[in-house]
Amino acid sequence: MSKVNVSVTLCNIKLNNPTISASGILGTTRALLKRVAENGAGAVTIKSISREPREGHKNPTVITFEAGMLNAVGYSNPGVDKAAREFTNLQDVGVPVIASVVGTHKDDFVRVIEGLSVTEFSAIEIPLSCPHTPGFGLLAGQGTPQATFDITSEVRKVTGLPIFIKLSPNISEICTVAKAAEDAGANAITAVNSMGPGMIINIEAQKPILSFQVGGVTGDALRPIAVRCIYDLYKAIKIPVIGVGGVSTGRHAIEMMMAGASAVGIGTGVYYRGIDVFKKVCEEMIQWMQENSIDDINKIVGAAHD
Amino acid sequence: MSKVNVSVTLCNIKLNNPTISASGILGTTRALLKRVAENGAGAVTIKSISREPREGHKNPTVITFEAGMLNAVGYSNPGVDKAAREFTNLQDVGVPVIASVVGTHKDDFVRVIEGLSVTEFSAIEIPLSCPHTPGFGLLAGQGTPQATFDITSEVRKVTGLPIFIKLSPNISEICTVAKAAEDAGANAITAVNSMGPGMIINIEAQKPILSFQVGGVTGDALRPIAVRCIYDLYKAIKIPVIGVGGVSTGRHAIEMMMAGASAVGIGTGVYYRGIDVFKKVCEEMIQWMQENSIDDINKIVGAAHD
Amino acid sequence: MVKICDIREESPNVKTFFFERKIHFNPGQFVMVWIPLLDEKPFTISYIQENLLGISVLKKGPFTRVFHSKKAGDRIGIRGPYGKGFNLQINSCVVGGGIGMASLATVIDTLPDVTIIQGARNSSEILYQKRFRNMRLCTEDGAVGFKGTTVDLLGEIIKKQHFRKVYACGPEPMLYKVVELCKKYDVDCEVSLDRYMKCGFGVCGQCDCSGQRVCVDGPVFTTSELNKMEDFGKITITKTGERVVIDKRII
Amino acid sequence: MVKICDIREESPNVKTFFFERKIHFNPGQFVMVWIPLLDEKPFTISYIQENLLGISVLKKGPFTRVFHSKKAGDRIGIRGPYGKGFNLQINSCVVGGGIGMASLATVIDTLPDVTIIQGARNSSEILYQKRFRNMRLCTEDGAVGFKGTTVDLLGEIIKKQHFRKVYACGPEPMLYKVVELCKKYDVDCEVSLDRYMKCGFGVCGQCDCSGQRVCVDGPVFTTSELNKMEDFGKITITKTGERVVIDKRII
Ligand SMILES: Cc1cc2nc3c(=O)[nH]c(=O)nc-3n(C[C@H](O)[C@H](O)[C@H](O)COP(=O)(O)OP(=O)(O)OC[C@H]3O[C@@H](n4cnc5c(N)ncnc54)[C@H](O)[C@@H]3O)c2cc1C
Ligand SMILES: Cc1cc2nc3c(=O)[nH]c(=O)nc-3n(C[C@H](O)[C@H](O)[C@H](O)COP(=O)(O)OP(=O)(O)OC[C@H]3O[C@@H](n4cnc5c(N)ncnc54)[C@H](O)[C@@H]3O)c2cc1C
Ligand SMILES: Cc1cc2nc3c(=O)[nH]c(=O)nc-3n(C[C@H](O)[C@H](O)[C@H](O)COP(=O)(O)O)c2cc1C
Ligand SMILES: Cc1cc2nc3c(=O)[nH]c(=O)nc-3n(C[C@H](O)[C@H](O)[C@H](O)COP(=O)(O)O)c2cc1C
Ligand code: FES
Ligand code: FES
Repeated sequence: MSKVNVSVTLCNIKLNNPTISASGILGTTRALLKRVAENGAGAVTIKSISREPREGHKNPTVITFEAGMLNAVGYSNPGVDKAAREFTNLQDVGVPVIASVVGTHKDDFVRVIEGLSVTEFSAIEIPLSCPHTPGFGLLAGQGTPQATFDITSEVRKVTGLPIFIKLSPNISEICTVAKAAEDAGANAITAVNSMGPGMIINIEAQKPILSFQVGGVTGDALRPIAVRCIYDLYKAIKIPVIGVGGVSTGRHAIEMMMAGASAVGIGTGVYYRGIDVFKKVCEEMIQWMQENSIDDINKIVGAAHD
Repeated sequence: MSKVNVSVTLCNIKLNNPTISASGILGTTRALLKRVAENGAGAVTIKSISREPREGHKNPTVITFEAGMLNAVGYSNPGVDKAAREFTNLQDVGVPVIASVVGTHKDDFVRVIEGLSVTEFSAIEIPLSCPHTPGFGLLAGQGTPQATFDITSEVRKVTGLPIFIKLSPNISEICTVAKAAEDAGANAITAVNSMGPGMIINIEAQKPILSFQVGGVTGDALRPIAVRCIYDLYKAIKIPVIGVGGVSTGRHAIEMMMAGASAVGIGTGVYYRGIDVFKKVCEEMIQWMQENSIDDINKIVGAAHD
Repeated sequence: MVKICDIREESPNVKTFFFERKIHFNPGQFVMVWIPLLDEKPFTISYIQENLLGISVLKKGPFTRVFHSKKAGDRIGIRGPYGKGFNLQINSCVVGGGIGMASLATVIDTLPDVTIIQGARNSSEILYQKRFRNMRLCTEDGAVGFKGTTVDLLGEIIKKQHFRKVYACGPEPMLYKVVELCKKYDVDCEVSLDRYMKCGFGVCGQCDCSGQRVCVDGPVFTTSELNKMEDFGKITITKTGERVVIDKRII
Repeated sequence: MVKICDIREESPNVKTFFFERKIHFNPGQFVMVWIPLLDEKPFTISYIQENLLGISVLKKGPFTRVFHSKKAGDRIGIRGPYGKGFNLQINSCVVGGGIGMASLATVIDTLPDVTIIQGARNSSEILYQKRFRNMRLCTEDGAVGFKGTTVDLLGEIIKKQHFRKVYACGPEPMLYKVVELCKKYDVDCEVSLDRYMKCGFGVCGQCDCSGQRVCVDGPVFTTSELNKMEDFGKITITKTGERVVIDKRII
């Protein structure tokens, strides 16, 4: 078998392969980040951190259905001060670590970034797109072009690290929002966050299952929507796109990259295929590349465009 | 086993059971409508009819993926004049037949309604929500509250039949749009049309599979989103909601009705379970009702609300 | 997608494209063939050989013209198999008109003792001449074989030989006459119909023939099913969904 | 959802709720129990009888308080089973502290010759007294059985009897000491850990213990796994994700 290259460079960050663990997936402790890295992720993302500690929504917070998962975790996290203590010595993890920072007000983002030992991180991701946490993301109006521009600009002032703005697949004007982020100095767009929200009712209980009633839809159900968003973004903006949404196989990852993603986040895939989904996806990508005589993964980025 | 009632009355139309074949599914000829009725549908909907004949998009127009289906048929139909000839003697079908009418301009809807032998139909459904046909639905801006109000008002003037306005799950302000339809005299809301659009790329061809590149997502992937829309609509409007999106089992149908649907459309379910999906869904509903001592399906409508 | 690994010219207007793919295919079923950026259309599998499958394509319109321009190494998309195939019985007869022979080829491969009737417009259009040795041919001009239609020839043979089944594929007016003839002689018939297809799996309703979906309820229908299908032999449905009368002269 | 069909009072603070459900359950695994509009929490199956499964619940906080108020006929939601169970071997010993006995009950049912050590604060809190005849009990005050902790009692027994395995469930400081003791006597140990859980199937990261997900990589861990888990016996993670020190006094 011929040797193929799957390493990518994203905003000057070198990744051994294009898979990244998505925020909120196994990103709670340094030990877990390391485990994910050992299981083949090219980079890892921490669970989103807010200024104050948050318990999040009550259980049930994460459930599965035929076509994927529904979650409303509600940004449970220990708050920036304790998170800063957890996320030190990140070189131990073995791969680049991306911080994920959320806030209700513009200042919150800045405070969290200043509070984290940011020199440990390779980039900062800002989700402006959660569909199920009051005070944050879509429920706080952060998904508009103006709010995106404002928050990104504010964050830009306080960090030299690459900024990834994470967007929602719900917004029809996703390209406009992405452009606002680009104009404000974002270095990449992460597309997409979970979709919806959706609701699943237990018919015996006659009640929505999630304690927050509704939650974001992820997994297979999301993939065609994510691919379309990435395809559109690739045409609309110049900064790279990190594709996320329903990737659990090498074929899925290649599909996203052909749509225009420079790297690929994986979340629900951990449920579908286990913690070594990253390794499996990479192996499948490599095999496909060998069978199809493609020697460098970078060559397929955007290949589905004319 | 105790006897249970599954008949419902929707805008004064009596249905033997709450399942309705969704528009675009097997609604091309009277003979097929009849076959669907024989397979247990409580009512049937014809494929959407426009003023002029339309070839629609080229194939591939309908494909499947892990979590459902993607389609961009593009409203292929023989135009109102020929459709009027096809859809006569509809009492032959054996169950109520719902007309589906689309248009680019306000007048088109009126022209089509006047062109059809409307006395044959039990209701008129107006989809303002197709995500993949230029000139129609979302791609023509028909999904806004104002456009919805205008089109509904215009249609209201020319017909005494119940009007069902069919909405998109993409729009975050779905309740506002539904209220606009209600204010303009709509008798029910059909929620929802296909979502997205989404895209699926064949990685060997390095091209989107659908000839229109993108298409609406339906089936399992759509259900949680549809259920949430119905749940929200049930609270927001007074007119009944016809739930559509990802129903293929009795449990799914009951879930939608508990969210607030008075009847349930089925489309992709025909792919999952065959043309007798209507019969299967009804049998499963009846069995569940018996096991759970519910004697009348009407009692569960909205039951998931406090 | 599959790679075309071999191409055979069956006649001036028919080429067979071979490719590798594991499909559990029953004679009479079909696949949807996708040529990216062009279109997707239904075709039957006409050869099943170890690892190789073949599709025989008649050059007819825009799609099959591009198909004919494909070279070995080019790729096409295949999904399926779809539909219901023939219900095979020994001591039967196949009747193929033109490219309809493609659907019957795997029937012939499966039934050792089958009687084969093939009709073609002229001698150069006869398919699979080397592949099937004992074919009863007929051409319009009589240059090769019987002078007349397949129906005429079947009429001759059916008088003398009792078949368990007659399997037919070809222009619909021909199929209609074959079915009528078989009814007269009390022989069961199964025919494969052609309707414009979109989804191929029974949801869109495009391929309706009197309430039957040709893509999943067919494409093969039996005499007793056809008896209930008023449109059979008379009406087909175009891409827009318009009902149009089938030209009875094309047989 | 399942209907509670029977309730048994095991002790003043522990009730077992029985329900019908087919689950292929291995001792040591757990299910998530949902009480609508309230919360969802992990519990083990403590009885497996023909069609009936049982969950033994210690009244502790808000959730288990409401759980205890449930009556026969009420319904609860069950999903699972989740996690990795015990690796069962004959000639072994189980060590249960308090409600930890619930996880071990099905181990005992499965292993005919197992030695059973149960520790309870006082005699009224002893579980399954009628169910398991030959238990070696210990209470803090010595009112019943051995006076001292389960670890003390295990220390006595392990000197005399060689076990293939020791299975333990209870407060983590106890588990830690059991593991240390077993290491000293070179006996393999498997213990079931308790961490706050959300998803239960390995995606959210809430239940981390030194890079191991208690919900899928555990809840049962072996000595060699525990050797690599620095947090074991020392640190747990709260609902917000904060690392907190485990109170060593609760044993
Ligand atoms: C079940 C089935 C099996 C078939 N097997 C074969 C085969 O093995 N070999 C072969 O050469 N042909 C086969 N055909 C016919 C083949 O699909 C058409 O010849 C082909 O689509 C013509 O396309 P075109 O663009 O070249 O011609 P066009 O000029 O576009 O069409 C010519 C005629 O082909 C038919 N046709 C076109 N598009 C479709 C469509 N999407 N679905 C159904 N019919 C269509 C119509 O009758 C049309 O009038 C089969 C058809 C069906 C329904
Ligand atoms: C794998 C496993 C199996 C268990 N089996 C049983 C059992 O069979 N019987 C039984 O009585 N208890 C069992 N528990 C413990 C049980 O989950 C808690 O006692 C219960 O959740 C307490 O809830 P509460 O609201 O009543 O008390 P709270 O006051 O809310 O909590 C008391 C303590 O329970 C634990 N706890 C609370 N919520 C959770 C959660 N979501 N996930 C994990 N731990 C939590 C924490 O340690 C907390 O400090 C098990 C726990 C785990 C992890
Ligand atoms: C349980 C769970 C928790 C999540 N938490 C976060 C989060 O804290 N921050 C965030 O930006 N995205 C969060 N997400 C969204 C994911 O990062 C990702 O965008 C989404 O799941 C789509 O990818 P997938 O289909 O591969 O899961 C969460 C998703 C899940 C399933
Ligand atoms: C192949 C196909 C064609 C459709 N055509 C139409 C249409 O013509 N008019 C319309 O209002 N909806 C159309 N729809 C949408 C369906 O009516 C329905 O709203 C959607 O499929 C969601 O339901 P499902 O998940 O049960 O399929 C179509 C859907 C499919 C899959
Ligand atoms: S082609 Fe769609 S139903 Fe037959
Ligand atoms: S509870 Fe979510 S990973 Fe264990």
